[in-house]
Amino acid sequence: MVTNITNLGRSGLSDWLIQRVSALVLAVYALFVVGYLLFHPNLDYATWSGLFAQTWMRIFSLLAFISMAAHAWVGLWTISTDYLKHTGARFGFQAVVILAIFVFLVWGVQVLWGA
Amino acid sequence: MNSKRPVNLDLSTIHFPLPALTSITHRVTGVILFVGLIFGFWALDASLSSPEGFDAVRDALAHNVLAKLIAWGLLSALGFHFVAGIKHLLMDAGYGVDLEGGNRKAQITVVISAVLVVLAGVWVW
Amino acid sequence: MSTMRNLTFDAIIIGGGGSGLRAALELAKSGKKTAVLSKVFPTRSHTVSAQGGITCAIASADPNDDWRWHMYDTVKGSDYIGDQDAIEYMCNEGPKAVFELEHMGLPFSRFDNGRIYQRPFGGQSKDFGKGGQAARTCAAADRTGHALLHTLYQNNLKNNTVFLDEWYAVDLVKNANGDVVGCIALCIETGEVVHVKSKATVLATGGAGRIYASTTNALINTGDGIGMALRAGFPVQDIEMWQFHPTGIHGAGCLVTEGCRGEGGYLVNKDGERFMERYAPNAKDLAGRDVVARAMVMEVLEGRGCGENADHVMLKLDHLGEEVLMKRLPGIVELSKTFAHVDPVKAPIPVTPTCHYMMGGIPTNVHGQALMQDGDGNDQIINGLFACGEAACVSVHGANRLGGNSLLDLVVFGRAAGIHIEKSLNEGVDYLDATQSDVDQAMSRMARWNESSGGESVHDLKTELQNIMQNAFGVFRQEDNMQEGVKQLGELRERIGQAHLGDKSNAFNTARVEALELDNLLEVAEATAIAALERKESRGAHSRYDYPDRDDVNWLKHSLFHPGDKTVTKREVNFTPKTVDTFEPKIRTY
Amino acid sequence: MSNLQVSVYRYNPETDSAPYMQEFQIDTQGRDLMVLNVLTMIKDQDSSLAFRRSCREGVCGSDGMNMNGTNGLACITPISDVVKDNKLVLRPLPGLPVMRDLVVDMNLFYKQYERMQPYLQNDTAEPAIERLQSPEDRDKLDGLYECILCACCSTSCPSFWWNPDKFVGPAGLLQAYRFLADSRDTATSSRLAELEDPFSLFRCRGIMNCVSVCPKGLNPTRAIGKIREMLLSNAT
Repeated sequence: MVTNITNLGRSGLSDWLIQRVSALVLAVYALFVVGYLLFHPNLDYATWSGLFAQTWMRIFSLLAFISMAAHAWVGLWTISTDYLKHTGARFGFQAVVILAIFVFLVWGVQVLWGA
Repeated sequence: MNSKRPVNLDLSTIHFPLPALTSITHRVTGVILFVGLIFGFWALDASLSSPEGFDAVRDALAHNVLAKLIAWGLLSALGFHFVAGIKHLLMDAGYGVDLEGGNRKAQITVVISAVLVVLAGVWVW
Repeated sequence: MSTMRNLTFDAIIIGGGGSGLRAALELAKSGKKTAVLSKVFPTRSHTVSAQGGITCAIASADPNDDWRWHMYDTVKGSDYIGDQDAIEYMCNEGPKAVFELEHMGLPFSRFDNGRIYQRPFGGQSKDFGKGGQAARTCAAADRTGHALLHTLYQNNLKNNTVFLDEWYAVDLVKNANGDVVGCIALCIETGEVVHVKSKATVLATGGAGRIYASTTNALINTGDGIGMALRAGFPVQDIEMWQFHPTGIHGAGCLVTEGCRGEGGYLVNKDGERFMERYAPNAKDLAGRDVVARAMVMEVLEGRGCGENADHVMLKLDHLGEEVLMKRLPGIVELSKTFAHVDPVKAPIPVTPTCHYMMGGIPTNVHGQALMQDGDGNDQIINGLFACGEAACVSVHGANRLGGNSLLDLVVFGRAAGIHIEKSLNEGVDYLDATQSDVDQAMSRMARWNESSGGESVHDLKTELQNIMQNAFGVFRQEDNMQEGVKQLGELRERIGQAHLGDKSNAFNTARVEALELDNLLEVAEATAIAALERKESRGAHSRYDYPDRDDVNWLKHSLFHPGDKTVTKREVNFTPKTVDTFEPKIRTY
Repeated sequence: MSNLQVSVYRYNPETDSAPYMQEFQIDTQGRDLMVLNVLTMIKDQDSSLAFRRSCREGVCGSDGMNMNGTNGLACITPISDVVKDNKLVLRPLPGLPVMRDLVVDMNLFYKQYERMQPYLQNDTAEPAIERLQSPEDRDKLDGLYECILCACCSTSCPSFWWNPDKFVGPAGLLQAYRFLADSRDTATSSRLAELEDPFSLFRCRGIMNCVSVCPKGLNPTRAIGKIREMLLSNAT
């Protein structure tokens, strides 16, 4: 057993599962958004903001943002432990990633419920 | 005696089969998408903030070459990451986990994502 | 070399193959300070190449099977110079040793009832030869040696055996009383030479098939233990007895298991005739290996060989069907495709008798204690020295080994040596320390190579040696050829004594190891040659045109080659098993 | 022309500060030799070349090396399989420290193997004869027990390159599954517990380099998937 304290789920198995579940959410969300844009070639502001005014879309989006956060963290954490052998560099990289994810999340919530 | 032993790990001398190349590309596109989130959130934020913001995003995507390139790049990365991700899920489910299946899945991944990259380009332009 | 480091163990086992690992396992379990010293990582030892199986009366294929029937076959197979007390011990203890291996995890193939799969092998019978062909060889597909060696290594890991991997034993160290008290060893990785001190030194160094140009043996099979023993002045027994396996892949020499014929394959000549029916009407292709090998050579000599040069025969397997081949002989299919460019599912494999196994070796008793003869011809135990496996001559194989008996030999006598060493260590055995001059003596050979400044290359001399052996000491032998061979080997000894080691670096210097191996090849080759010349009869694997018959009056004996004066004496064969009646010599037919 | 251009990775720790490539010309006389034969011919020219070899028939796993970019066993790789433009490039197995020339230090590789407790564990009393096992249960070990520890797979695996101390690697994991799959082994839960962390098993990214180089045609990726299934069904 290799111990590690910086991974998300505290076990490889839960990280693995989180990565898969979040991937599915992101896949569905991406398909939906891309599909929506394709089917509305002449999209205007009212339709677009109307979509995001609906509660289900907000919840769906939030779910996608949270999935993004988890998915990105597991992925980038793995990358950091693969390539960054210097402890300080790895820790720094991980800190930047966490900060970025935090910013994205707050930003996302603000976009959805702000204004 | 030289105590620091060398390691043979000059990647340019090592042959990587197609599945290995799709795997590293999956990783690279993941990083690109993460960085690209800045643009994604910016576009979403701006487009929902006001009709003017919406138009600004729309105009940028319609006329600004840089914005078009970024959009195309991100859509391409998304396309590849999506297809390769499905390949991963199929392998997790035990489909095609042998030499032949692995190669075929990698080939299919490359072909489908190439098509998606072209389609994304058509869409953006 | 005054600053030479000492390593001290209760027991040092030289060789990490089947017998060495089995002995080590016994000692590791006992908590004695023991180490396995091996010139290759243990799972690279030649045991890994054993294919067909381990012969043992575990009564799986036939619930009425009896170890005494196995004993009868083995005595007959040995052409009656196998020691009957040792054969009795092996066949009787065998089932215990095989079940132990299964309990350790060896992945044997299985019958439908869940018991270990057994296949027919050459020379096997029921009811003392009267009940027809037996199926007594326990198998893990055709990778039994691999499965066995890995299982033993794994269980040594489990029991925390100390391993000196990629260390090379150079020579034995004897004290003033002539007891063996350790060895000189070279760490291949660093080039460091150390004096390994131990109360028991076990030679489990395997065979020396590389004295021949064409052999099924691994490149590492250079008879290092035999060489060390001979240089230390100890005798070797029945060293003229070399088994030629009937089915080596023509050209490449890779082994094709007897299990192929056990599963129903057979040999054909250029006319497609199943010629073994003429030579061994009852057992046919499953006669003793010496019998089959000779028959093959006869076919070729009489012009019925296959191929452009009419120099080999064919092993037909295609009639067995793809399913059986892939299930029972998957490794053979692989090897044949790689080395013969033949898919045995579709076409027969070109095969030729190929040097395979050294029946002779360091004479030991059933406890693995090495023996020599005193002036009156009585056995004398060499204190501190043990041997097991192919390096030893217990002797259970006599003049011809039966297929599947080598793996049994390894585990039974590796285990026996371990048990005996543990017992004698418990009794507080201790020998006089070696002096500096004793150590220097053991270092002299290595020093000679290190100081060499010119001379012939190791590679050329080795090739020459192998060709001499191949030409003069093959399946058939005769006086004048052998005399010439002995003479050439004598000259070769002079030249090897002057040969040159070009690379004198320390780190992983394989050239130095190959040079040291060449000395051992020479020792084994010369002992073989002189003993073969001396044995004026045909028995088992030793087949002479000039003495075509077995001579029980003069040669129902072991030969003993003494390195000091290069003479051969005789040693009595044991005919007194403890629990069964003696098997009297009979005419040997299959 | 049957002159083969061979380029060999050379490094002697006593004399070289860094590795370099040395060129040799080998007359193959038009034969499709095995790479090991070529190496032996080079050693006849230059006895200082170091490489491991033993069985010369693909069962002992000594001579794993990188040939024109791909790992394999020199003794069962015909030059026709790897040579491109009449050139053969021989390098040591990637990712492990080089002792000398083509010889790598395999200790990390063996350590990961040992960590998998590669021996049968059974806490029930041993019967007087063998433990019974149905042919169907025995069949589950096919494709697992044949591993020869040549390290071709693990040293072709990027995940092992980056974390050889933490990621068990394909060879070790194949062995882990060999015992998990054995109906006679009773240590399933402790074996699985050893593998649950984010590195030991889960660092496998399904790249399948291991499968593409295994000289015995084994499939560590599939074994890893099976272990993951066992972990998953154990934990959910």
